[in-house]
Amino acid sequence: GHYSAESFSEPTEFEYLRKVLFEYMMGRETKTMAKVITSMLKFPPDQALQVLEKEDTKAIPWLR
Amino acid sequence: GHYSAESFSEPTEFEYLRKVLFEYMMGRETKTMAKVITSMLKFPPDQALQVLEKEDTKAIPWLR
Amino acid sequence: MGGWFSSLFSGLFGTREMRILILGLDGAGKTTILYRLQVGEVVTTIPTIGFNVETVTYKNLKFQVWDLGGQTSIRPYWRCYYSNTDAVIYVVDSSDRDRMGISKSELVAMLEEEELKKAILVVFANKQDMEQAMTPAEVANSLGLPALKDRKWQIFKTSATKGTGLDEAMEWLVEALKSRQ
Amino acid sequence: MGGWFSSLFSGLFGTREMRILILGLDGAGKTTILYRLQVGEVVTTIPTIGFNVETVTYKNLKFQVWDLGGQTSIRPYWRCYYSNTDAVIYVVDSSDRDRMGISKSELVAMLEEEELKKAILVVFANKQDMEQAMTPAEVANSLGLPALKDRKWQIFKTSATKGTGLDEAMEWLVEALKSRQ
Ligand SMILES: Nc1nc2c(ncn2[C@@H]2O[C@H](COP(=O)(O)OP(=O)(O)OP(=O)(O)O)[C@@H](O)[C@H]2O)c(=O)[nH]1
Ligand SMILES: Nc1nc2c(ncn2[C@@H]2O[C@H](COP(=O)(O)OP(=O)(O)OP(=O)(O)O)[C@@H](O)[C@H]2O)c(=O)[nH]1
Ligand SMILES: [Mg+2]
Ligand SMILES: [Mg+2]
Repeated sequence: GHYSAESFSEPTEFEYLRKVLFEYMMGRETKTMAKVITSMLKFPPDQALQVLEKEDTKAIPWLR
Repeated sequence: GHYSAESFSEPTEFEYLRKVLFEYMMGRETKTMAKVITSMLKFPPDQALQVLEKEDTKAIPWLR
Repeated sequence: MGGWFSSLFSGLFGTREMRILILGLDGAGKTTILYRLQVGEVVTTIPTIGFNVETVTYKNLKFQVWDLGGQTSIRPYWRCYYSNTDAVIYVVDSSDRDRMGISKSELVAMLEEEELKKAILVVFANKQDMEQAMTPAEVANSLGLPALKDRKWQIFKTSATKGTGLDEAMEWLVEALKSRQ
Repeated sequence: MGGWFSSLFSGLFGTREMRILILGLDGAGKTTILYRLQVGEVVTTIPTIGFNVETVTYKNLKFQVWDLGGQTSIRPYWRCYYSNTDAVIYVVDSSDRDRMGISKSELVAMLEEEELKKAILVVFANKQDMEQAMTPAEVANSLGLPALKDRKWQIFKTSATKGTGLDEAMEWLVEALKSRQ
């Protein structure tokens, strides 16, 4: 697989991820948070794209 | 801080988290995924509770 | 909700899909079983890091079947999936004598969870095609099944790759789920 | 959208909040500056692992100000926040001569990003109260500011703890943002 765990040997990154995830899950500035999450966790490009496109549809509630 | 990064020295957990996050972000069975995410990342209990309560309100769109 | 309103509700929206979890140690055969049940074929599997979830229709009943990865490091997260579960299919590699004790501990821990209190338990003593396989009775004893209290359970001998025993087990499960309602 | 429709839109919904990022190496004074701007006081800070975001009102303009943690391992994620940014406040610890080169590289990388092409840049040569502080001109040269092309920028000497220089800098920024529209 194309995972990479090295980054998370660093407590700072772990805490940062948690902070960003919390904001995402509480629905705050989710597009930005989604960018951070997908890059920190090294989502494969197609999955990152899917997630960000999903965010764009969320941003316009009347199109949901 | 009460972070714990040890768990992520394991590639399996890293990949698992990514999978679960992807499903969460795509809006699939988000309550269950939220439980996994908050436990993997060891959210403090109050934050985990906030996130899960938020999920409950999401589940009932007409109350949003 | 109960009575006429409940009937109306299920009449309008169809009966609720049953939620089934397939649990067991890594390599027990969970994913092989899921796709045997769903498409009737043996698929090539890789260790499940995450889960597979599929809708399986059996005797006109619809099941949402979750197959969770069983590796040691991700087993602690099984519990996140327990809510609203109607039945657990617990899969054991009957030839893996060394890890029967670990399999038992995981099963015991699972059954202690409040959210699974009403869940039906079906144990698949899998890989019966292998020479060194323990018999279903031996597996049942190793897992401590006879001592279970307040639990509807049954064990079946299966071979997911040969496709034997699965029908019998599912038939029992369907009846158990129906009679429970 | 432009013309009458745009006016109608901003008339109905109020003017869009400006989005400002405060960036710079760890310990430069970003969080101290954010709260100086917002509440006019020096707050006790801890290293920011994540971000702080506050609404700051200045001269009737509303800003959404993001203060991002500057530690090495989380700096790569600054770029996730660039979209729709109107201005960047880049904070430098003027007494940290050793890391002026790193600060420059981060600045250069940031300014290369497409999403920040139209963003206004204000550099805060911070910690001017310290004896060994470099002058604003020295800081500007170390960061390579004079060589910048196609960028509206300015540098100010500040001391976030003493509260000096911030007003002047913000005033310039407000004017720059207004004249840009
Ligand atoms: N001989 C034999 N092999 C089986 C049987 N069932 C599954 N296997 C094989 O056992 C291996 C593991 O099967 P999986 O279905 O991937 O196991 P799993 O329980 O999903 O494992 P994890 O995803 O790691 O939790 C595969 O090579 C299967 O072909 C069986 O009944 N007999
Ligand atoms: N002497 C002096 N100290 C300052 C000044 N501005 C900030 N500090 C101090 O510098 C230290 C770091 O300030 P912060 O605002 O936390 O730095 P930061 O840029 O937010 O750092 P990170 O969050 O790690 O990116 C604190 O002890 C501040 O009090 C200043 O102008 N002069
Ligand atoms: Mg599997
Ligand atoms: Mg800070």
